Amino acid sequence: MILDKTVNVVANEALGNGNFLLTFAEETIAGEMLPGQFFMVGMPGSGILLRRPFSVCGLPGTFDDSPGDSLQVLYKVMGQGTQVLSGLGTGAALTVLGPLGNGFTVPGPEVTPVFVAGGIGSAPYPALTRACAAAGCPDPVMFYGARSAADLPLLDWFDDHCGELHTATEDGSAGEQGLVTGPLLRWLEGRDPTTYELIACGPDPMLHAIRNIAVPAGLRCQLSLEAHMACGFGVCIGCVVPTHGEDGAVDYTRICVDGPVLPAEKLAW
Amino acid sequence: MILDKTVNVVANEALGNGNFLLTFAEETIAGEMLPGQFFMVGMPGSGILLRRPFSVCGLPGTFDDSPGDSLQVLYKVMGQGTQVLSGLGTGAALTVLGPLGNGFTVPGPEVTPVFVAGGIGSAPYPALTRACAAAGCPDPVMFYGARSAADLPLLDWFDDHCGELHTATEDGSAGEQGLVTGPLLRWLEGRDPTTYELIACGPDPMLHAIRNIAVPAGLRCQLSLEAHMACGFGVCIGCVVPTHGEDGAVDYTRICVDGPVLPAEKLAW
Amino acid sequence: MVTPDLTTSVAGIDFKNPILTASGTFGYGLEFTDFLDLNRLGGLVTKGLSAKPRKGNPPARVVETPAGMLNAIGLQNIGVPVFLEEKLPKLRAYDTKVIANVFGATEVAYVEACEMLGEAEGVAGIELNVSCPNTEEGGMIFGTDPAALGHVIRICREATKLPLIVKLSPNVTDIQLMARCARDAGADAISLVNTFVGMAIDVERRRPVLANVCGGLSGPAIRPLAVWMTWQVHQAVEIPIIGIGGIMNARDVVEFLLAGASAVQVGTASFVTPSASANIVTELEDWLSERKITSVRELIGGLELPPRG
Amino acid sequence: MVTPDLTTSVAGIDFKNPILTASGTFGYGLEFTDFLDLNRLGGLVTKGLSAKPRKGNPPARVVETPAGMLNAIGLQNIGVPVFLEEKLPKLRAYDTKVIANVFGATEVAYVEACEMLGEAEGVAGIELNVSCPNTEEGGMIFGTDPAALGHVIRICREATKLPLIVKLSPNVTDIQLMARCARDAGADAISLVNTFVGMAIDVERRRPVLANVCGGLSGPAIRPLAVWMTWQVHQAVEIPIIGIGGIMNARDVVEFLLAGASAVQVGTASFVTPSASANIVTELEDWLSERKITSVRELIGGLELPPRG
Ligand SMILES: Cc1cc2nc3c(=O)[nH]c(=O)nc-3n(C[C@H](O)[C@H](O)[C@H](O)COP(=O)(O)OP(=O)(O)OC[C@H]3O[C@@H](n4cnc5c(N)ncnc54)[C@H](O)[C@@H]3O)c2cc1C
Ligand SMILES: Cc1cc2nc3c(=O)[nH]c(=O)nc-3n(C[C@H](O)[C@H](O)[C@H](O)COP(=O)(O)OP(=O)(O)OC[C@H]3O[C@@H](n4cnc5c(N)ncnc54)[C@H](O)[C@@H]3O)c2cc1C
Ligand SMILES: Cc1cc2nc3c(=O)[nH]c(=O)nc-3n(C[C@H](O)[C@H](O)[C@H](O)COP(=O)(O)O)c2cc1C
Ligand SMILES: Cc1cc2nc3c(=O)[nH]c(=O)nc-3n(C[C@H](O)[C@H](O)[C@H](O)COP(=O)(O)O)c2cc1C
Ligand code: FES
Ligand code: FES
Repeated sequence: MILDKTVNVVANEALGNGNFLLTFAEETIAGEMLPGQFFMVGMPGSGILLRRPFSVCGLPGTFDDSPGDSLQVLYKVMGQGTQVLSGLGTGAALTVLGPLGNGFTVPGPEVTPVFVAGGIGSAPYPALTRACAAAGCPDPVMFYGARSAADLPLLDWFDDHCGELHTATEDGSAGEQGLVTGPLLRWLEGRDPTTYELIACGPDPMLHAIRNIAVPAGLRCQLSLEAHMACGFGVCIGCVVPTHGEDGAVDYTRICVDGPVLPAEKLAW
Repeated sequence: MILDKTVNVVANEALGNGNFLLTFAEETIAGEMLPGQFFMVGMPGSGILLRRPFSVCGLPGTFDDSPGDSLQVLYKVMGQGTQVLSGLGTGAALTVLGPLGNGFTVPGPEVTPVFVAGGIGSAPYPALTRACAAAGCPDPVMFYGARSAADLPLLDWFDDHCGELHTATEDGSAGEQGLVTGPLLRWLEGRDPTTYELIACGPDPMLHAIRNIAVPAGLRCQLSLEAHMACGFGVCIGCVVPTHGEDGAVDYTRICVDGPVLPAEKLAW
Repeated sequence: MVTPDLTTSVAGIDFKNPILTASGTFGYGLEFTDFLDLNRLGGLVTKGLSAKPRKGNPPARVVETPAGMLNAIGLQNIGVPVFLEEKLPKLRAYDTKVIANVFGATEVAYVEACEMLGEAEGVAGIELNVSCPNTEEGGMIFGTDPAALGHVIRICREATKLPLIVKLSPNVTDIQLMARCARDAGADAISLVNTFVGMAIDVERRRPVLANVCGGLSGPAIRPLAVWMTWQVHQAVEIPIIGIGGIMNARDVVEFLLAGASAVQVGTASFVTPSASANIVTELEDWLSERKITSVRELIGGLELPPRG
Repeated sequence: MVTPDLTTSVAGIDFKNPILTASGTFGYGLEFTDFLDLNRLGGLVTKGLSAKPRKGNPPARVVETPAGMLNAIGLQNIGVPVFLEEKLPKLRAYDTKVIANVFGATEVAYVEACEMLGEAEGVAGIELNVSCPNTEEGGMIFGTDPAALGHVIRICREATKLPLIVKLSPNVTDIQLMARCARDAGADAISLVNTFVGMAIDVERRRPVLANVCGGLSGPAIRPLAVWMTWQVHQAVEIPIIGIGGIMNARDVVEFLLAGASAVQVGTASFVTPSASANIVTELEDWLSERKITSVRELIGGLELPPRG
C-alpha cells in the first residue's frame, strides 16, 4: 500500500559538492519499503508544483548511527527542487509518497552482487547492500565512478561494506582515470557469469554502456532507471521508457510502477 | 534613494490571532526612512512572485528593547504571502525595497495628532508617535478599533505612549462596543479644529467613514491608503486611487509614490 | 450546522457533488483506491479512450514549468474494448458517475469509439476530447476549426444516446464561437479547458525537453485563463459547463462555479496529492458551511459585475 | 576568458545586447535610475503611448496569480507630446536604444501617434501594440483579426520612417497566420507575446478582483506558451523576432533565443526586482562565457529538433 505522509526533516547533512544525505522518520513506510524503491518528495510552501522522485538510500538499520524507523535519501542538487531541498533544516516539513516502484531483485545466496554506480547513482546501494547481506549473498563488488572525487558520496561507507571497491573518475582525482566501465570490463573478463549479477544505477549514458556490455554477453543485469515523473504512481504515463513488447514492437513501460528497476534485456533504447 | 536589500529576519514575534511583529536590520534604509513610508517585502524561494507592501512600524529607537539599526513591520496573516512570512524563523532571508512612498506629514508643535487605527492599521503609528514627540507635538490621542480584543496588537505600547487611548471593538471584547468612529465623534464634538489633525489608517470602510467626517467639516485629515501593488515604486500604475484632478475630472493617483498618505479632501472615492 | 447540499447536474447527469476528476490525470480511477474513497467523488473522467489501444509518444513526456507542467503523453490508452472488459466492471462497484473521455484520429474513429461504448452499464456520459494538442491525429483540427468541431459532434451525437459533453480547446481566438458551435451541433454540456500548447527547452542540449517538441500546459498557471474562458462561455451558451484548469482547493472550485460552471474537474492536482479530489470535496463542504451557504447551486454563475462607470 | 559578443540587431536597429525591457513594466525608463545603469541595457520600450494622454481603468488594476499576475491598467499614459517633451530629452543622455510603444483607439489614432513621433531624435523604433486586451479601444480587434491587423500596420508603415516592430497578441488560434500578416503588411520585426486574457475572482465578494473584469496574464506562468509561439513564428516568417513572456533570468533568455528570438524583453521581472533587466545582462554574459560561446548570435534559432521516429 502506497502511503502519503507529512514528515519532518531529522537531518540534512551536506556531503560536499552539492551532495546531501537527508534523514526523516516514517515508521509505516519504513516497514514496507524495499531497496530500489523510491519516494515522491514534495516541498510544501516552496512554490514547486510536482514532487520529486528519490530512491531510498537507507532503511532502518542501514546506517549504524541512525534512529530506528529513520529513512535516508542521498541526493545531489541538480535544479530548483533539489536546491530547495538542500536549504531545509531540521524540523522542516516534507510530503512523502511511498513506497513506490518495484525495487531490486536481491540475487540468490551464491551470487555476487556487482554494483555499478555513477555519481549520485550510488543512492540505492546502502539499503541494497544490507538486503544482500541478509539474503546471504557474497559481499558485493562495487564499481563507483563519477566526474571527480567530490562526487563519490558515501565512499567510506561502501569501502567498509563492500567486498571490493573499484573507483574511477573522469578527472583522475580518485581511483582510476576514466569511466567506470574500464575497471568493470577488466573484472568481468573470463569470469563465470553464473557467479554474479550486474546491478547498475547512474546517468543514462552509463546505463547504456552497461546494457551494451551485459545484453550481448547474456549477463544477468538489473538497471535502475530515471525519468521525468509527474505522479510516481502510474497514472500520468509520463515516465515511460521504450521496451521490447510481446509482439516484437516497441512498448512504452512506466518506470514508476514497472520499474525503476528493469532487466537490461527488456530495454529498447 | 530607494534601496533593494537582502536582509535576515532578526525576530518574528507572534502577537496572537495572526498578528506578528517582524524585526530586521538594514542601516541604510533605516537611516532614510520616515513614518508612514513602506517597504516591498519579497520572500525568495517561496514561489510567491510579487513582493508585498508593509508600512514601517518601528524605526531605530521606536521600540526601547530593539537593537540600533533595526526596523519593525507589524503584519497580520491575510493570504498566501503573509502566511509564508509568518512561518519564517530567525535568519531567514527577505528582500526589502525601500523607503517607498511619501510618509506622514508630522503635525506642527501646537497640534495634537489624532490617530485613528483599524486593526492592523495601527502598524505605522509607533514610528509616527516617536516622530510627533520629536517634533514637539502634544501627546497623540489614539482611537483604536478592531473586530475584537485579539486584533488590537501593541495596545500596551500605545497605552504607554499616547496621551489618550480610546478603544472600540465590534464584539465588545475590549473598550466600547461598536465602531471606532463612535468615540471619535464624541471626542471631536465642540473641539477647535485648529488644535488637532486627524490621521487614519485601516480598512477602506473605516477610511471612508473618517473622510466623511473630516471633509464636510473641513478638518485636517491625512489618510494612509492601501491598494494591490505590483511594483511599489511607481511604474506599473497598478495601485491607483481616484482623486480630484485639477480640471475637476477624476484623476488616478498612484498610492505607492504619491501616497500612501493623502489628504482626505483629495480623494474622489 | 446544516450540511450544505452539494448536488449538481450537468447534461442530465446527477452528481452528488461538483467535483470530478479530469481525463488523463486519474487513470481509470482504480489506481487511486489506495488514496481515497471513490464514492466521495461527484464523478470521474477516464483517461482519453480510442477505439483501438494507442502507444503514445516517446519520452520525455512531462516537464514542470512555473506553477504548471507540460505533457505530451500522446494519448496512450488501453482502448475502449479493454476498458469495457477490465476496468468498467470494477468501477461499477462504486457510487460515483463514470464519464468516458473519447477521441479519435479521424471522424470515423470518433464514431467507432462512441458506438463501442454504446449504452454500457456504468458509463454515465461521454466527454469528447476535441482539443488534445499532442498528436497530429489527436483532434487539434476538430478543436480549433468551428466547422470541423460542429461536424464531429454531430456524427457522435448520432452514434450514441449517452449524454455528450464536449471538451473545448483553449487555443482559439474566440471561445464563445466554439461553444456556440458545440451547442448547435448537439452537445449537452461543455467542459473546458483542455491544455494550452507550450514548449520548454533544455538550454544545455539546445533541444525541446519533450520528445514531441510541444506539450499541453496544465496546473495553477492556467487557472486565470480557464476561469475567464468559463465566464465567456457562460455568457455565450445556456447549456451547462464543467470548469477545468489548475484547481487545487475549494477556493479555486468556487471561482469556477461563480464564473458559471455547474461542476469542475480536478486535474494536475491529483499528481501532486493523490487524494486531492476527495480532499477538495471535504474542503468545499466546510467552505460552504462556514459561510452558511446551503446549496452549491447558489454559487453557479453567481459572479456579480461591478457597475460600469 | 574572452568576453562574449552580445550584440544583436532587430529591424535594422543595432542593440549592444539582446536584453530590452517590456512596455508597461519599465515606465519611461527614468524611474529606474536608482536601481540600474540604463546604459547596460540593449534597449528599453516605453509604456504604451497614445496621441493623447489616457487615464486608464479604475482600480483594482493588478492581482497576483500562480507564478504570474493579471493587469488591467487600461493603458494609462502621458501621451506622445509629453513623452517627447519631458522624457525623451532625458533619455537621450543614455547609450541605449529607446523604442516607443504605440497604440490608438482607432486607426486614425495609431497614425496620429506614429506621425507625432516623426523621426524624433533618440527614438530608435516604434513597437505597435495591437494586442492589448484591456480596453475596447485598446486594439484587441487589430490583434486578433488578420485583416484589421494588416490594415493598421500598413497605414502606420506609411506614417513613419522609423523601424516598425509589431507586437502580437497570443490570444489567437493561429499565431503563424498573424505573423505572416504582419510581415506582409510591412513589419520590420515581430515582438511577442503580449499578455493572455484572464480573470481572477474574489470568492468572498463574488466579484472579479479587477474592476475591468478581465486582465492580461504575464509572468513566468506564461513562459512555456510564449516560447512555443516564438518558435512557431520563427518557422513562419524570416523577419526578426523579439521574444517576451515570463523572463526572469539568463536561462530564460536563452530559451527564447534558441526558439528563434533575436532579442528579448523583460517585463514583470522588473516589478519583482527593479534591477532585473541589468542583472540579466550580466548573467547572460557569464552564462555564455562559462560555456565558451563567443557570440549570442550562435544561439538565435539554434533549437535542434529530435529525429522524428
Ligand atoms: C526513480 C528515481 C529515483 C531517483 N533517485 C534519486 C536519488 O536517490 N538521488 C538523487 O539525487 N536523484 C534521484 N533521482 C533524480 C532526481 O529525481 C532529480 O535529480 C530531481 O528530480 C531533479 O529535480 P530538480 O527540481 O532539482 O531539477 P530540475 O531540473 O529543476 O527539475 C525540473 C524537472 O525535471 C525533472 N528532472 C530533472 N532531472 C531529472 C532526472 N535526472 N530524472 C528525472 N527527472 C528529472 C524533475 O523531476 C522536474 O520535473 C531519481 C529519479 C528517479 C526517476
Ligand atoms: C502601503 C501599504 C502598506 C501596508 N502596510 C501593512 C502593514 O503594515 N501591515 C499589514 O499587515 N498589512 C499592510 N498592508 C497590507 C498588506 O500588503 C496585505 O495584507 C498583503 O499584501 C496581503 O498579502 P497576502 O499574500 O497575505 O494576501 P493575498 O490575499 O494572498 O494577496 C494576494 C494579492 O492581493 C494583494 N492584497 C491583498 N490584500 C491587500 C490589501 N489589503 N492591500 C493591498 N494589497 C492587497 C497582495 O499584495 C497580493 O497581490 C499594506 C498595504 C499597503 C498598500
Ligand atoms: C498528463 C496529462 C494527461 C492528460 N490527458 C488527457 C486526455 O487523455 N484527454 C483529455 O481530454 N484531457 C487530458 N488532459 C487534460 C486534463 O484533463 C485537463 O483538461 C487539464 O490538465 C487542465 O486541468 P488541470 O490544470 O487541473 O490539470 C491531460 C492532462 C495531463 C496533465
Ligand atoms: C502592468 C503591465 C502593463 C503593461 N502595459 C503594456 C503596454 O502599455 N503596452 C504593451 O504593448 N504591453 C504592455 N504590457 C505587456 C508587457 O509588455 C509584456 O508583453 C507582458 O507583460 C509579458 O511579459 P512578462 O511576462 O515578462 O511580463 C504590460 C504588462 C504589464 C504586466
Ligand atoms: S510518473 Fe506518472 S506514470 Fe510514472
Ligand atoms: S505599485 Fe506599481 S505604480 Fe504603484
